[in-house]
Amino acid sequence: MTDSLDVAALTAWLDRAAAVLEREKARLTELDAAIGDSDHGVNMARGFSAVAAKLAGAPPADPAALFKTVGMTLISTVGGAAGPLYGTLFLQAAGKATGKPTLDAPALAECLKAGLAGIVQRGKAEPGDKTMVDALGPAVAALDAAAGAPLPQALAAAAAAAEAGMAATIPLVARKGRASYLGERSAGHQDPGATSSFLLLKALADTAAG
Amino acid sequence: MTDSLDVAALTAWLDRAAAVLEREKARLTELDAAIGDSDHGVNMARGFSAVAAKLAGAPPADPAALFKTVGMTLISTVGGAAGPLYGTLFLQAAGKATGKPTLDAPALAECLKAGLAGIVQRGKAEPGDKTMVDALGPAVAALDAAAGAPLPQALAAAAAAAEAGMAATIPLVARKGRASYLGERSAGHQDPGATSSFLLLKALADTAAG
Amino acid sequence: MKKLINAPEAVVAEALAGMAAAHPGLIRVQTDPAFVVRADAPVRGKVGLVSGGGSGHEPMHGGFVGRGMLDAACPGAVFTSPTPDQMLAAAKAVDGGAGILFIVKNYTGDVMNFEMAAELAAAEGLTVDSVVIDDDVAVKDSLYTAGRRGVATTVLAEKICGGAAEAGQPLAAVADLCRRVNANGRSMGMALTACTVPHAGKPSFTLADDEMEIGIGIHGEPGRRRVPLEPADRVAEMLMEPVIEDLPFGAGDEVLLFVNGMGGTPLIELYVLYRKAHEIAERHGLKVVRNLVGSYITSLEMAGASITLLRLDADMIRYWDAPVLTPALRWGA
Amino acid sequence: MKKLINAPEAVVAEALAGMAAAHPGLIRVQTDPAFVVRADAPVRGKVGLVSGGGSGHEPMHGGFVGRGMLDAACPGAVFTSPTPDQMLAAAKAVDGGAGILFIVKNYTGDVMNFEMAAELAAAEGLTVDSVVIDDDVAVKDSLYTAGRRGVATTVLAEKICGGAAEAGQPLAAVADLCRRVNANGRSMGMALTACTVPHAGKPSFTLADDEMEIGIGIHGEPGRRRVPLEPADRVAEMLMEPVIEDLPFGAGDEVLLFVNGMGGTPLIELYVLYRKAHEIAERHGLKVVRNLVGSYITSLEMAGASITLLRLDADMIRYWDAPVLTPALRWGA
Ligand SMILES: Nc1ncnc2c1ncn2[C@@H]1O[C@H](COP(=O)(O)OP(=O)(O)O)[C@@H](O)[C@H]1O
Ligand SMILES: Nc1ncnc2c1ncn2[C@@H]1O[C@H](COP(=O)(O)OP(=O)(O)O)[C@@H](O)[C@H]1O
Ligand SMILES: [Mg+2]
Ligand SMILES: [Mg+2]
Ligand SMILES: [Mg+2]
Ligand SMILES: [Mg+2]
Repeated sequence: MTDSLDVAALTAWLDRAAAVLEREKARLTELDAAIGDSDHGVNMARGFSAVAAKLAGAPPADPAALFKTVGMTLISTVGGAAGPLYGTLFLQAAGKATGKPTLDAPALAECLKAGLAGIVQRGKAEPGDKTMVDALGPAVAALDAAAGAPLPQALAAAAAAAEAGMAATIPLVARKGRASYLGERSAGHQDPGATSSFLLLKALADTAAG
Repeated sequence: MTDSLDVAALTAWLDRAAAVLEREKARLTELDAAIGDSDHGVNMARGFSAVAAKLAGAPPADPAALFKTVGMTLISTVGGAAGPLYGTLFLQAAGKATGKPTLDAPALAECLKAGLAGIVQRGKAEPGDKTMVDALGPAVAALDAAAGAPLPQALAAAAAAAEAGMAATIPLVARKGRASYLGERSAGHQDPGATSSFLLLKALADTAAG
Repeated sequence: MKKLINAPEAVVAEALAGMAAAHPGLIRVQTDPAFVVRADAPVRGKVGLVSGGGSGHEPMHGGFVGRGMLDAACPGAVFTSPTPDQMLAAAKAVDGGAGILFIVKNYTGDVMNFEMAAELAAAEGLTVDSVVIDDDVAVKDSLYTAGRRGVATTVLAEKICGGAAEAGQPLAAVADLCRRVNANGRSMGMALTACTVPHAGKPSFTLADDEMEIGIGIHGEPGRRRVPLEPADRVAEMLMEPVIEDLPFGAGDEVLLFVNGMGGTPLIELYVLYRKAHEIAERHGLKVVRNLVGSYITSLEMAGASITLLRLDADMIRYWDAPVLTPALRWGA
Repeated sequence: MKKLINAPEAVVAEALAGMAAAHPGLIRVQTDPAFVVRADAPVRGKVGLVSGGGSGHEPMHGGFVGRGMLDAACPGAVFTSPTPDQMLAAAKAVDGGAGILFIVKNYTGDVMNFEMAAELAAAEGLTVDSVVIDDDVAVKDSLYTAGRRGVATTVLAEKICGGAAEAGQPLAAVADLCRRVNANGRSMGMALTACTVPHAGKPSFTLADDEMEIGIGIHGEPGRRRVPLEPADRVAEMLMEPVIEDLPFGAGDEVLLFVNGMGGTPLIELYVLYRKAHEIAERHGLKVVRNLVGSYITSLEMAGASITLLRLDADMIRYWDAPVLTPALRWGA
């Protein structure tokens, strides 16, 4: 149990995320089949396995370099909506991580907040549009609120908020992304991107929990 | 019960045949689906309904004219293998009927024999090749043998022989027509053309029986 | 049965009407008897090329009518040979005084109907020659059977002979070229699914999810054998092997490689198949100097493909490359 | 899942390899990052046309690369937008000094990836303009949503803008023409069956034997509503009505009517549909002066069709008619 994450810990997070997304590939794809185009699981698994390989091949010097590598790798391997959005999240996070050898809860909160802002700027989604923003927004708020608590606890709170946000997408009618084409028929289904956002935050919390 | 068939009786036969083929369309098509291309029922029904319409529209003067009309109509409306073959049967029959106002059993036997010869010349099928020849051949032989008997009895014998010949096609391996492409896999199925030949002869026998 | 049609009995006529509406500059569609004829027929002094067969193989043959290919095509009912009166009417409509060539796929029905048409045409004073295409190696050839089926080499024969006829070649030369194409073309097909003849209303056969049918023809008929589903590369081997083993291919030969879709197979799969087929051809020392990838001779909505190899000579290459302007094949014009 | 493929993860690369093997004279296929580029790129002084999108829509876009149409196409994974590095590399490869036009179908992923690529390209000193195609009337347009999808009008835009670029039109004019095509093109699609994304392994949705889906896009997504199966003529009405009702068609307009197959629908059905669509267009006083019938923008092996109407102006007609030499569209060359 640590109070801040260094490059090794962040790498462990992303390795874990890659494993989780590989395991959850079929479920994410099924969620995307219902209201999208059946590729979210495959896209995310492909992107994060590329991230894990990239980090293993050339370990970055600090969190900022790591986030930049992650962002660039996601952008060039995921494609679809998720690629630029998650890529932007990590690139924006890299900006906030610059100069920091490790990231504590407030620093991670700042990174995540900047990442979310980047996603919103790119994708123009508002809360309640049934997107990953509905998982990430509550997670950022929770992490902010818990930034004074020990890191594992703060990240657990963020993951729990993401999970609640993810579940809350079920009744929503989508207004952004592919699901919006379905109009009212999109209600009753959980958003795949909100789900992958939760999985990423859960992997982060689990990593911090050791 | 008559001893010979005039134009009216022959027209009644073909009307009956059209009705029978319409009724048996699906079954003939199913037989053809198994070892051919699923069109024999439709082709025969289309052709004989055209024949019935043609005969109704312009009643022929004598059996030869009737057979010629039937043959020409079948050739131009049936298509596939059955069109030229049945068409040839009736055209050849027309030749033998020339000058005869009515056809008794020996005359019908001669017509049918000539028709069969025409089919064999066109299609080059031998007995046992799993074609209509396997129903028509025995029918011709039976009619020949029974030509001394009263007409209904002679035609019933021909129909019975056709039925037996039709059933006997089941175990055969096809050597002519589409079914031959299946090789050994054609065995175990009744030939659709032999079946339609039986139906035509049965309709003839039923017509003569009154 | 799920099809974009109105009624089984109307499909062929309505599709022809659609073709007529879509391609008024290239073709005309005649009814009673039905045939598709190039808009400028008859072309004086040119051999008239006539083909035809059952419908359900679109774009073949109607889609190949036009400058540089067929002069006329006779459509039958679905999977049913057209009738002699259609062929006779088509022959008369395209007779430019240099004779008529019937290109006939080897099926009992097609052969007999075209034979009758040729007899009728001869009786009316037309000069007609016929070439029967029988390129399907899935069917064992024999004197005692109906022989090999005519399948995808037909498309190549129609294009190549169309080029020759357009170039003013006489009937004997066009017919000879057609026989050469047939003698040098070999095909083999397979299906992932059966198709449904509209009138029949249900599939001609059924395949389990893990099965495929090898050696199918183009009439929804079952093939030579049913085998477990295999990856595309293995399918390419299963189709190429019997084609190459059969006469007359040899190392160093220049060939046209034709990967054809059966109607329900998307282009992405045909290119996956083409990749391996091309590799196999080269492995055998064949030089793939021309190719065709697409759904040109189909079996309604059947999912599946066929592979054709045609050994080329200089004439075939010249007339393959010649301009063609039809609804389905078009280049150089 | 029955497909002629080897493995879900290999489909796109193998299909591209097949295309490269089949069309060496027309295109080259680059890998890492992947894009299809015309064989003679870059063409000096010509606007470079780049498009791209998820795979599974073949022949779009790779099949439209070549003289008179696209300079390059970037293929993503199946139904997944390609990535900015592909687009940037493609833009550089086709930069002839006259600027680059990105033709982008309106999907969140495509738009964002092309946006990023445009930013990267601008940073490297390239002149890039982008046009987003959003012609699908099945989706209600709104400021608050992702907006209409880009579907079959894309094919027409690529052909017409390709003609204009080939004719030496400057970037501003080609981009303006592209926006005009988009503003005047409207589409609507339907499905008889769903398709199966290779990785997913099962159909995206299921339809009963007596159901069809109206208002589908091209990504195997469910449509706006599920309705009982109807005859083709009624389907034509259901697709044409919303297209014609939407701006900007009016009696007397000259239009291009495009009946497109979704990948698993055979040509005979497309012509049955075309027949009625043409009739409906004429009933509304539209003059169908150009048309296209075939499977050009597909959704894997989905059975179904879309109908597109494009109101034409003189430029559009000129550049539609201009020669094109690509794997999938070819005329006049
Ligand atoms: N405009 C947007 N803003 C934020 N997130 C979005 C937006 N559009 C889509 N998403 C997210 O992306 C997810 C879909 O990702 P993915 O399936 O990989 O891409 P695509 O929709 O291009 O196939 C959605 O579930 C949603 O959470
Ligand atoms: N060469 C032949 N000689 C005699 N009968 C034949 C021959 N070829 C086929 N047939 C008959 O034709 C029948 C098939 O007719 P049909 O289905 O209408 O034509 P097609 O085979 O062209 O689809 C077969 O069942 C068989 O009885
Ligand atoms: Mg998706
Ligand atoms: Mg049949
Ligand atoms: Mg038939
Ligand atoms: Mg996608």
